[in-house]
Formats: sequence, structure tokens, C-alpha cells
Amino acid sequence: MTSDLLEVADLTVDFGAVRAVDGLSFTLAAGRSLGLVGESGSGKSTVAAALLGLHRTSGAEVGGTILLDGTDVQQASDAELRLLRGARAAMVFQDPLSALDPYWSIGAQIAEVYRVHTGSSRRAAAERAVQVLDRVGIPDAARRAAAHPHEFSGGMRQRALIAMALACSPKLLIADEPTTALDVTVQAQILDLLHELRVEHRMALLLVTHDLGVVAGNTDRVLVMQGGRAVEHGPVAEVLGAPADPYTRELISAVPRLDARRAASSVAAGEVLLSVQELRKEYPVATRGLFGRRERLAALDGVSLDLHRGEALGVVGESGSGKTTLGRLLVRLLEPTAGRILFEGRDLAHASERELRPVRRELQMVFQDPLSSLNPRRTIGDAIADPLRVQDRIGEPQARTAVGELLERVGLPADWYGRYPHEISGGQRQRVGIARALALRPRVLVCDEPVSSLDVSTQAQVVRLLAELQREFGLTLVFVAHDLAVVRQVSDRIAVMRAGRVVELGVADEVYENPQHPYTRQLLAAVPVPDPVVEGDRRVARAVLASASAVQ
Amino acid sequence: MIRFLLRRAFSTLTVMLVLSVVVYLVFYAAPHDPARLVCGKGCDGVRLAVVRHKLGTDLPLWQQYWQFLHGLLAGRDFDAGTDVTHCSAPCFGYSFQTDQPVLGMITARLPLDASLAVGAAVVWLLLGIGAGVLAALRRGGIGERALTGVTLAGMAMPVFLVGLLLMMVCCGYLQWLPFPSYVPLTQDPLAWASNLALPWLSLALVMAAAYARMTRSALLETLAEDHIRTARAYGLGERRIVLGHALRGALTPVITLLAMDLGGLLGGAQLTESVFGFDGIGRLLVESVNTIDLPVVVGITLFAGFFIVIANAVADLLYALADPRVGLQ
Amino acid sequence: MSKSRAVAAAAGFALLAGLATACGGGAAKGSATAAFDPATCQGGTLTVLAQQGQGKFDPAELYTSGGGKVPTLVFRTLTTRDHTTGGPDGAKVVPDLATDTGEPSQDATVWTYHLKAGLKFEDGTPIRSADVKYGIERSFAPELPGGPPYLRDWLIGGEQYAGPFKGADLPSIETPDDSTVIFRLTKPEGDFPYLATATQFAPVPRAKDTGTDYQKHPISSGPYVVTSNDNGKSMVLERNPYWTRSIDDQRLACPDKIVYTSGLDSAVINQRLAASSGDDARAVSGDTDIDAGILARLNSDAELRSRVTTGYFGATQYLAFNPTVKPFDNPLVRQAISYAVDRQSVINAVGGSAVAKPATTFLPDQPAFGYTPYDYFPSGPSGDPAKAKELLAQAGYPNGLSITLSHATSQTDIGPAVAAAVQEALGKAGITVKLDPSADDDYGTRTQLPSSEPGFFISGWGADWPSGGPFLAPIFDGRQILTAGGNFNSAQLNDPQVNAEIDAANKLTDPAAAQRAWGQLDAELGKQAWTVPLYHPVYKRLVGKDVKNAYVSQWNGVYDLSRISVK
Amino acid sequence: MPSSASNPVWRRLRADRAAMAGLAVVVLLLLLAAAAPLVTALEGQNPTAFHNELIDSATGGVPIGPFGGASARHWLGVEPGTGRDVLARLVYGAQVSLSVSLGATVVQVALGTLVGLAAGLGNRLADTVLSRTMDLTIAFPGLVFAISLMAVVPGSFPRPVLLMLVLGVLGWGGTARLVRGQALSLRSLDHVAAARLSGARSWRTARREILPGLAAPVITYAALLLPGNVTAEAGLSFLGVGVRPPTASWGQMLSGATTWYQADPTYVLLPAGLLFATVLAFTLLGEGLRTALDPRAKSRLRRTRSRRSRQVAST
Repeated sequence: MTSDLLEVADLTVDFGAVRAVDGLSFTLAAGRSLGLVGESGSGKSTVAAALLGLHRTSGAEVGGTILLDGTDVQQASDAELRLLRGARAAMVFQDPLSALDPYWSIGAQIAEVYRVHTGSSRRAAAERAVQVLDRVGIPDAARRAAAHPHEFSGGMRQRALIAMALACSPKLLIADEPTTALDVTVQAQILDLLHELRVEHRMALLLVTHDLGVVAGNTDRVLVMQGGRAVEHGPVAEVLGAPADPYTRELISAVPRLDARRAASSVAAGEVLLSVQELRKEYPVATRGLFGRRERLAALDGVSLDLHRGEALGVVGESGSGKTTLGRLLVRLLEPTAGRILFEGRDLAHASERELRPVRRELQMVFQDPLSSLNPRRTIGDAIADPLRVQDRIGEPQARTAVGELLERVGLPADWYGRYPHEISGGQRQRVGIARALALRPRVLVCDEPVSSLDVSTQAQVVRLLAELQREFGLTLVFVAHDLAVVRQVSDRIAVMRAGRVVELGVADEVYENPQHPYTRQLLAAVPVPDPVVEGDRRVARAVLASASAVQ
Repeated sequence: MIRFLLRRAFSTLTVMLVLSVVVYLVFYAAPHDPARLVCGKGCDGVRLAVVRHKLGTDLPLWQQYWQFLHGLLAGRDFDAGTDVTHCSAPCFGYSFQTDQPVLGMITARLPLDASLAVGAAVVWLLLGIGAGVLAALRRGGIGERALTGVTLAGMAMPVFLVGLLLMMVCCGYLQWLPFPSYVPLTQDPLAWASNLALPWLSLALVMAAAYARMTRSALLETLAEDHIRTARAYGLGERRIVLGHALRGALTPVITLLAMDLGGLLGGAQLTESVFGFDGIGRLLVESVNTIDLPVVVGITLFAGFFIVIANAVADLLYALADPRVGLQ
Repeated sequence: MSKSRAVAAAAGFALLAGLATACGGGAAKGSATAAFDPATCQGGTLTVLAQQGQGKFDPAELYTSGGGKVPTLVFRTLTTRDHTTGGPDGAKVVPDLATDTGEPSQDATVWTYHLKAGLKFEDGTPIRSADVKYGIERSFAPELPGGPPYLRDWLIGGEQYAGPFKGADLPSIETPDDSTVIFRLTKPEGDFPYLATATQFAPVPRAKDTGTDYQKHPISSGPYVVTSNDNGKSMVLERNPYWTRSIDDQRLACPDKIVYTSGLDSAVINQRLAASSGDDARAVSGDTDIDAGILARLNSDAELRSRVTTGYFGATQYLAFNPTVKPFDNPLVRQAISYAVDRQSVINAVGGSAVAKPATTFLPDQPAFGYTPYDYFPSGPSGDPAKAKELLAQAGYPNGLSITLSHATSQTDIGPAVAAAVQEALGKAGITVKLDPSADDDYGTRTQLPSSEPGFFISGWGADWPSGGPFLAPIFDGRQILTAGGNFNSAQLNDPQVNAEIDAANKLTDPAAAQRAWGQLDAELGKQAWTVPLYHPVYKRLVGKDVKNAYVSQWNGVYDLSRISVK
Repeated sequence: MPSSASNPVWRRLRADRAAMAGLAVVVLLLLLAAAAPLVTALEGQNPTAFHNELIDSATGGVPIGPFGGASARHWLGVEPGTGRDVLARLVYGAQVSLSVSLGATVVQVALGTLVGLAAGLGNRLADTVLSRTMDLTIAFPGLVFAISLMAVVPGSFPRPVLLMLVLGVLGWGGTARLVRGQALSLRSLDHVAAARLSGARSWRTARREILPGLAAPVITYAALLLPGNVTAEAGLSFLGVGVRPPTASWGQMLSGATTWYQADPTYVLLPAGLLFATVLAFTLLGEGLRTALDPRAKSRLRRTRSRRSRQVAST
């Protein structure tokens, strides 16, 4: 036991009356890694912060013992804690943009940490900063060290934060959702970097994440949390391969599998219902010069595709690929800069709001953020009834009946008409959003990242609901998402987007099993799979792919 | 950088131009005859016409404005046939009631207002930022509550009230300080400071309240940001965190506000001047309003506007320099 | 009509409004004179604290009474007020540059003066009669506006003359030799010696004339020279080496240096003089009466009381009627208002009984003006609303009437406080008064232009010199109705009999006879209720505690700087 | 606003003792102003009657007796120089102060909301033009312009209304910026997009989806503008360009104070105290409303505000 770098016993954290962490105990030996997994609100990040005594300033009450590298975090003085923080145990945060001081250059921030802990000269500290930046793969590190955080991309910022953690060669690295804000390909790079560094410096790693796939490839052991308690704790292969706890089982089964084929669609795809041709959407960016022309950025750069009646088209891509823009253009929330949007033979590309009004009922949308898509000041019943009132001019009794039916259909109690959005959970709000979209019985339903802000277990339910509804109403579904596994669950065909273009379009199973475009291959290789063995292989495959693309 | 300055200068000029049009139209379209005011006793038709011609008020409004603009950029002559009054660029107008160029009247009083503004700014920055930082760091203590109370009270006290009460106590009852009357810095620095002490304090107390509140809330906001958590997680001491990381972010809006406030004050501190009986730009304005000396009114309004516009530009520049994210585009 | 005359009238108006900047001192018993010895009074620096600047310090442009206060230190004139004594005698004219107050011809249309011997400018050159002539001539130049309007009206050819800068001279001023000046007038003017106290009668050496720039450094003929002048805002005067008491029996010139500081607030001036610390101990109030803050302390503070001097200046504040506007054409209405007015409230509104005396006559209550007491509509201190109602009923307004009172917005004596007091008093008599404020200069322009003159407004008139002529003529002489503006004949009265009486009085060169004539005329006019006299202002001003020999004359009621000592 | 949303606001406001104290004072002041004729009738005085017998003309008009001549007939004493009843003038002054500041706030908020909405919801051209106009109002030297404007408007125009308009017209920029910003961010929310998708006309969308969201910040901002307007009115009257005699106003009383404070301190302290209490009460209430309505939106409001409203009032 004494060889363990970190010993946590009976840890409790209370925020006022709320117990966020309840009697948690675990150990982590030097050089080993532990994954802390749980859905939002499970208390996993609270644990991470407690390890470095960061709750001292937040007013939370921490109980139990934390022994980190021989220091009793609970009993240590502020000065002793400072010696621990950053030097022997360093932390990598979720959102690297806000985690770095916007006013300081990256190099200066790393150098400051180094100086505080080593007392070295400014020069030596600056050199060290460049050295670690170089190590985490920042190209031209000596020059880039002078840059400010906002001048870095998301992935680069996360690398910089890892460099900062690395600066004093700590024995323990605590990574709190280090890749959640990143695209899947960048996530893979960062995880691979962490893995490499851990091996190289023999650091212990505590990885906090909601993603079982991320745990699989990067930790030896895993601890599953729910509601502040540990429900299962063991070697990663055991927990993921043969979960003992029902909650863990449920969690793992809810994770969408990239390799799971979709049950054949019951609706036969019919004629072309909606077709876009050479669709282009530009946004103005900063003006150049005094009177200079506004520079324009193309969010969508010439996309053409046909949507057949009753089919489900999945659109995947990383952030900035233009997939959301495409989704919003399809329902004409945006006006395209160029190109055509043909719906039943009519070009809607530049139709006025008045001309669109009758078509609106055919084209509906489910939005990503269930909170902002519902007016906080109106009841969910009103939200669902509004389209009916506008389009069908129905009276109140009919509206109530219709809303009740719709609520029931999406799995909510029929008498929830008078509830407000803030009174219900995220998954329930998304069901309300779906009910509203279905109220007018549209023919086309565009879902823009409908499940990305939901926990895994809820995600699966909503996806299942959408699939059911598509069958039932004979919907033509466009499912826009960044998560390739989720998309595969509902799509007949897949469009892969990158930088405003569709790079690959094909039948789902073909795209997933035999991707043609290198980008699609890269994308698929980056998706973490909750299976440690598979993940090991994929890491190797990624390395091969990366060197291949480097050669290109 | 140069592009930023050019663009800012361009937009500043545009704002000034619009400002001058608005000011000019508002005042000269009003139903007053400046010529009649200047012409005075026994001013018959011919004489009145000559004076009108000299003042340029016989022209259509847009031509008057054009002449005004021309005077601003290149100077102008007021020609009454026999005598010519020259007003060199930048001609903010010519006061025929006092027979002086408006700009000269303003600049003669500028040292007073500058002394007032700059001195007060030093005091209010020290008081305001100091108090704000203390309040932010000692959250929830009695000190913070007291400070909140004091700053709220300060914000609720118009400067003429603070000044009046201070003068009543310090000069009237206690006789600590002389009744303020402006002495130029160049003439006697000690007298300059002792005479300005009360006005500085009055102005500063009112302003410091706002600055303290702003510093406090900005600092609390910054201290709640993620990068402060990062700094803590990497073992940085509180002093270093507050002074090195939090305060810089918190002070950026304060600097911006300072530029704006100074800009406003340089255009005349009407109420302060009025309470302490100083003959500054503000008082000149009030007097000119009472005598309908329109060129002076227009001149001061424009002058004050120019200061604010320029202060705006300086504030933006400072902001851009202070915050690397904004950038000088 | 000339610009200089036009501006002059405006300046005259300002003068009586208490804003005059260049009035000179005269005589009234001072309090700090006990230990004063003229022989040893020399030395030190005197500071003058003022609200208003001196403005343009050019003798052609200044409009002062009796040679002024600061101007009298630099500009000697043919005649001047009697500086040597306080009280009513200070309102007399005495010779200054001239040997006597002027020899009139039989009908007072030609006035002859002889210069004293040994007079010198500040550069040592002798003062000749041509310099006096030139000084007067340049005051006609449109480039140098300002000054009193009389020269233009009185001198033959004055109406057309446009100054000497284009080469022309004014033949009605003759200089047969270096020490003689003769003035030829268009009409008899017994008051010419009074006019000769104006700064326009100061000598100007043609060679040193720099036109409009002359005001920056005018050439001194008096005891001090201007060594620094910031547009009249602040001025420093120092000794003139070529001036001696042997050639000037009017001025003592005790301080070595005189500093004029303006732009000060009235409260500040009073507080500083009351405190009298540092240089303020050797300072005097330039243009500021004591306020309530000082007045309240006087009873209990004998030392402070000893430093306040009371002065009288011939001026009357009054309510003016314009009979061309209904209902003011009705004498009964005017009389009713005269009865209803509460003079005590008005006096309180301008600062209390210390700074104003109730007035029932139009002429100031000083013998020099020909004061003849009368009170045709006795209203007591606070008005007689019952009598007023009675007259209103007679006039056909048994249920009262509504009128409008015009006033200025910021000046105290013609401003809102006075208007509110009148409004309140008339209200008691059933007269509803609506107030009509306008900005000060606008107000002046409006009330002085017959076509825009309101029916009922607050006004005032101050003396250019202590005599009935310049007090009554501008207000009641029908030939002085100026339709193009600058009109002070607010009743627009053009009564041939009144005009004839004015002409007759103007001819009189004997002061006592003239005083009788003016007094009689005033009493006649008073019956018509063309105005409601409200009060005569009283000047009460402070000096620092080390100031000696500070007294005032009844010419203009303010300290005589030429006699003060600070040693 | 639905009741379930306003209840917590009221609950939070009730828990804020400072805000409740402010509210109490504000209510009291409003009652006092509204009941001014009643109060003076009770005292048996009116605000315009002169009482020469109660002041000492020889000393410049200082009230006879201690505490500014306070007596059973004149509860707070009389005004120096005129002998008018101070209590009557104070309560009638409250009418001016409150009506002008409330009126000015209404003008500011109405104009600001209108322009802000037009900019935030209109097309790009409208937005550009209106935003530049907002910038321009920020560049206007507020107090300077207010003073000058008061001069050129003919004297016959009713002054309190003029004050409302001038303060309103000069002070709408902040509200407009706030509303524009809010409207822009609200407009980008998905529930507005959903409303469009349902085929609703734009005015319906604005009314149902955007305006309710503006209510809280606008009310908060208005509450913070109010004390500034009270100060501004008093400041203009102090400078002698505000309401005109014989109308009573606190600012006028205070400007007289420069001569009276030594002779009659009571006369200075009463309007000073009342003005202070009013501004403080409004400030406390505003701050309370702000935290009650939107506990998170702190900096956004304060920054816009501190950039603007103090200019008209503080220097």
C-alpha cells in the first residue's frame, strides 16, 4: 500500500446540502493509470479537484483522507499544497481556452509555473517552456511560445496545457475531460500524446471522462461513478468486458457501436423529395483595409445531394465542416449565397418568408441545444401547440388534445402541457423539441446534433425514438451529427463533410466498412471504442495513417 | 497598427463631422438672431444687415455651416466691409459679444479643467482601485459591507452635493483649507494643489465609488475564471494570482472607463466648477448660455464632443493594447 | 448709427446690472482711515478680486463712470470725479488734466479746456492737446466699439465721423495750441464736464497707437503702467516713473503694484476677503457685494464690520410698462400694479435691506440727481392689494386680470427671484401673473427693441454720471425712442412738453438749477405711472484687513483704488 | 410575465433588505410627492407665499429663529430671502424631481427599446445606421449638450417636459445598445428559429419569443437609469438651467446654498439630505431588482451603464 502514489479513502465532498462525492476510496500506484468514468453530475470532476485541494477556495466541505505522494492534502498548509500543485501532481483541464490566461503568452505562463517551483532564472524557465512545448508537438516552439492562447487552435491549446503540466515533471497527471471540447481526430492525437508521455516519463495518470471509449484505450483500471458513489472498480478489460454492476452494463450497452449495422429500413426509399444543387453559403469576415472589400468565408462550398422520400440521411463531419449550415439551409432557416434548393420541384433558395410560409409545415427541425430551443418563458405545451395555432388556426381545446397526444407519442405524460422547460430534464426537453417538430406532420425532419448534449444513456433513448418515429410517420430524416457511431444507428445513407464539401456520400454500411476517402478513414480510425484490445490495435493503425498523411 | 490607427482616425473624423453638423443645426436653427445681440443699441436695418453679413448669418444655413467647417480647417475672416476680423484655423467660431476667438477662450480655461481632471483622476484611481481590490479579496467581511455602503453612498451623491458639504465642513467650520480659487500650477505649485484639494476630493469621491464597484465586480469575475483555477492548480501564490493574473484582466475595463471620464472632464466640469466658483470651460458654457453667445456654446459643445470622441478612440486603442485578444485590426 | 454707440448702450445696461467692471471710486466715510498718513502710505501690492474681467483695456472702448476704477489708475482725463473725499461731495466734477472743469460759451454749445503744465506720458513725452483730440477721435472708429453714446450725439459732425484711421479728423475738436482743446457741440449741454470724465477724454499719442492692439498696452498718463494684461482677465499694474503727485492732486497711488484678478465666484471673493489670509489681507472686492453669509456674521463680528464699506450708486430698478400693449395702456391698471407691488419681497429677493433701499421715485435718492421725494401710490412696505383691487374694478377688471411679466433668467436684479416676488404680490391683488423668462442678452435685445418689447418687464437704469440728464432723458425723451434696438424709452413716451423740459434742463450749467429742473420733471412723470420704481441698489463691499483709506464716493459707490493703501 | 417566473423575483427582492429599504423610501417619496397639496394643507402653508416677517432683511434674509426658522406653523422652517415654507417647497420639489426623472427614464427606455429593437431585428443596413447613431449619442457631451439645449428652446416651453425630453433624448443610447445586443442574441436562439419554422410572421415571433426576454434586462436597466436622471435634473437646476422659479426644485435650493450654507445650514441640509436619500433609494432598489431579476447578468449591465449615464450627471 505504501508504494501507492495516491491513496484516497472515504472521500466525501459536500456543497452545502448537496453531497457531490460520497465515500469514495481508491488508490493509484506510481506510473499506473486510472479512469474515472461517469455521466454528468456523477461527481467525477469534483474528485479530481479535491485531489489538489482546490476546493479550499470554493467553500465546499471535503471529508476523508487524500494522501498524494506522501502529502496529506487535507491537513497540508497552503504553502505545502502549493509545493504539491503543478510540481508533483499537475492537472489538465477540459476547456483549454478558458484555462489559460488570455493576457499572457503561452511560454510565459509555462515559464512562470516552472520558476515558481524550481526558482530557476527567467532564461532557464523560458528555455524549459520551449522545450516542453516542443515535446508536446508544437511546431516551431521557440517562436510559438510568444503567442497568446487565442492564437492557438483548440488542439494546440490542449497541447500547451499538457506542456505546462509537463514542465516540472510531475509524478501524477490529472486529466479532467481533456478531449471533450475537441474534434474526434484531434482527440485521438491528444490521447495518443498523453499515452506516449506517460510511458516516456513514467507518470501516473488519472483520467476523468464520460467516454468509455476514451477509458478503454488509455487506462489500466477504471472506476465507474454514479451519483457521487463508486458503482464498479476494476481493471479496464474486466469492467468493460464483463461489467458486474447493472448501471455499468446499461452504460456500456448504451454506447453506440461504430461497427453495429443498422436494422434494414422498413421504409422503401422513394423518389427525390428534396434536392440541393451546388449549394453555397458565405459569411463575411473582418474587413481588410480602410475601404477594402469584405472578405468572405464559405461555410458551405458547393454541395449537391438528393434526398429521397422516406430515407434517413446521416451527415457527419467535424466542427466547421459546414454540416449545421447544410441542415439549416435544408429547412431554409438560412438563405444560400448560391445554388438551388428544390422541394417538390420548386426552388426555395431565395423564396421570401411569405412564400415559404405554406412550405414550412413540410420541413421541420430538431435543434441541438434543448435549452435554447425552448422559450424559457412559455410552457412546453405552448411550444408544441404554436405551430398548430399558426398553421391550422385551431382552437384551444383542440390544441390541448393534440399536444397531449404528441407528448404521449414522444414518451412524456400527456398532462405536462403547463410545465416550463426549466422544470424538466435535458432528455425530456429534447423529446418536447421532437414533439414540436412533428406537430405539423412534416415530410422532412432535419435533426441537428439532436443528442450531442445528452448523456449516453439518454442519447440511446432519443435515437431509438427518432428511428421509431421515422418509420411510423414515414419521415424523410436528415440526421446531422459529429458522432459517427450515433449517425450509423439511424442512417440509410451517409454524407461525410469536410471544410464545406461532401467528401464521401454513400450507403451507410459501405461508408463505414469500406471507406473510400482518406478523410473518412482517418475519421473512423479516430473514434474511440470501448474495448481495450481493439483500442490498442487502432492506436497502431492511427500511427500508420498519420505517417501516411504526413508523407502526402 | 497603422491600419488600426488610420481606421480609428477615419471613424473619429466621421463622428466629429456628424457631431458638428448636429450641433450647428440645433443651435443655429434656433430662433435667435446673433446679429441683433451683437449689434445692440440703435441698430437699424442697414447696420444690422452689415453685422449679419459679417457674422455670416445672412446666408442659408448650409452655407453658414460650410463656412464654419472651412473656418475649422483653414481659418476664416469675418468681413464687415470696413473692418475684418480674422480667426485662424482651427477656428471654432468667433464670439462677437466678447470679441475673442472661441478657441482662445476655451484654451485659456483648459489648464484649470486639466488640473481638475488629472488631479482628481489620480485620487479616484488610488481610492477606487484600492478599495475595489480590497473588497474583492475580503469577500463577505464587515469591511466589504462597509465599503459597499460607502461606495453606494458615493454613487448617490452628486458632485455638487459632496463639494458643497466638504466646503461647508473643511473651509467653513474647521477652516482647514482656503476657500478654493484657482491658482495656475506655474505660478505657485503649492497654492495650486491646496486650492484644488477639495475639488479633487469631491470629484474623486464621486468617481471612486463607481471605480471601486467596477474594480470589485471585474476582479471577482476574473477570479472566478478558469485560468485562475489553473494558476491555483499549478501552485501559484494568491498574491501572484491576484496581481499577476486577475488584476490585469480586471483593470482593462477600468482603463477604458478612465479614458472616457477624463475625456468628458476635459470638456468642462460644469457642476464642480460651479460649486467651487471656478472660471473653467463649464462655467464659460453656462455663462454663454445665459448670454446666448451662440458661437461659444457651439464651440464648447464641439470641443467637449471632440474630447469624448478622441477619448473613445484612445480607450479603444488602450483596450486593444491591453487585451491581446482584441488585436489592432 | 454707429456700432460703437450700439455696443455702448448695451454696456451701459450691463453697468447698472451690477456687472460693470471699470467703475471708479469716490467718497463716503471709510472706516479704516484712522491711522492713514498719505505721506508714508507708499509700498506693497494691492490685489483686486473680481468676478468679471476688465475686458478690452482701450480708453476708446471702455464704458465707465467717472473715469472708472482700474482705468483711472492709467488714464487721466480732462476732468474727473472728486477722488479726495467721500460722501455726496465725491459726486462732484473736478479738473484732472485740465486746469478747470471747462469754460462754456454763453449757451453751453462751446466748451474750452486748458491742459496743466508738466504732464507726461509713461515714456516721458509731454501730453499735448492733440493727444487728447486724437484719443477722442479714435473712439469714433468702428474698429474700436464701445464707450458712451454721447460724443457722437453731441459733437458737431460726430454722426458721420468714422475715426482717424483713414486720415480724416473731426473739425469740431479744435487744438489752437498745445495746451488748449475746444469742443463745438450740436446743442447746449450743461453736463459736458461730466462727460469729460470718460476715458475717451484720455490722451493717446498717435505715434504709439497700434489700433485694436492698443488695449494690450495702452500708454499711461496716470500713476500706473500696464505691465501684464491677459485680455483684461488678469492685469498687473506697476508705477509710472513719469507720474508724480505734484502734477496730480486727485490720486495718491500708494501701492507699488496692483494686481487685478477676475473669474472668481462671488462667494469665493467674500469668503477670501473675510478670511483675509496671506495676500488676501491686502485685497479689495472689485465688483462683488457681500452676501448673506457675510451679512449674518456682521452683527457679532465687529472686526469684519469695520471692513465693510457702504456705497451708493445712482441707479433704479423698476418694473417697466409698455403702454402699446393692452392692458397697460390703461393708467388705472398701471396704478393698480403700483399699489400692489411688495417692495420688501423684491428687496429680500436681491439680498435684503443691506443692499437695496425701497424706491418710489425714478430718480436715485441723491441730491446730485435732483432727488425730489414723492410717493403717489403709497403701498407701504408690502403692497396694498385692497387699493389695487379697487383701481382694477374701476378699470373694468372687477374679477382681476391675467398679465405676463417678462424677466431675464440668470441676472439677480432682473431675474427670476424678483419676478417671483412681484408675481406673488400681484397675486394677492387678484392679478394672475404668468412669468416669461428669456436668456439675459436675449432679454436685453427683446426689451430694447420697440417692435418686440413686452408689455410688462423688469428693468433698471444706472447713471453715467451723477446728474438728472443722463438719467431721465434716455427713458422719457421721445426723440430717444430707438426703433432699431437699444431703446430704453420703454413707455415709448413722446410728449412734446416733456421733450421741451428736457431741452431746457440740459441748457443749465448751474448744477443747483439743473437739479431742481430734473427733480420737478421726475415728479411729473411719476404721476403717470410709466414705471413702478422698486429699489435703489446699495453697495456693500469688503476689504482685506491690512487695507487702509478705503472709502467710496457717491459717484459710483465703489472703492477708489487710487487712494487705497496696503502698507 | 408568467406568475411562476415573477414569484421568485419578488421572493428574492423581498429577501434583499437594502432593496426593500430603498423601495420603502421610494414609495414614501412617491406618496409625499403625490400628496404634496395635502401635506401643505395639513401644515397650512403653500410653496409660493412670501413671509417677509419671518426673515431678517438686514442680514440678507436669513430666517429668524434657530433651525432655519422652524416653528409650529413652518415645520421645517422657511426659505432664506423669501420666507417661503421649506416643507412645502421640498414636497413640491419632490414632484418635479420624481416626475422629471421618471419621465426621462420612460423616454430613454422607450426610445432605446424602439431603436435597439429596430437595430437588432432589422436588416443589416438598419442595424449599421442605428448602431452608428448609438455611437454618436455616446460621443455627445451629455451635460454640455443638455445645458446648451435648455438655452435655445424658447422660454414658453414647459420646463419639466423639456427636461424630460432633453434627458431622454440624450440618454437613450445605453438602453438601445443593451436592447440591440439582447435582441441579437435572442434572435440567434433556436426557439426563435423554431417559431420561424412554424411559419409564424415576424411580428408574432418578436412579440412572443423576443420581447418577453427583453423585459428583465430593460426593467433592470431602467431602474439603474433612474437615480442618474434624478441627479441630472438636480444638476441642471443647480446650474440654473433646469426648472424655473417659482416652481420649487431641490437643485435650485442647493444652488442657493452656496451663499446660505454658513448663515442657514438647515436650508442646505434638508434638500441635500432628501436628494441623497432619493438617489440612494433608487440605486438600492435598482441593484436589488438587478440581482433579483437576473442573478448572473452583472457585468454586462454595469459596463454599459458606467460608460454612459454618469456623464450627464456627475461632473
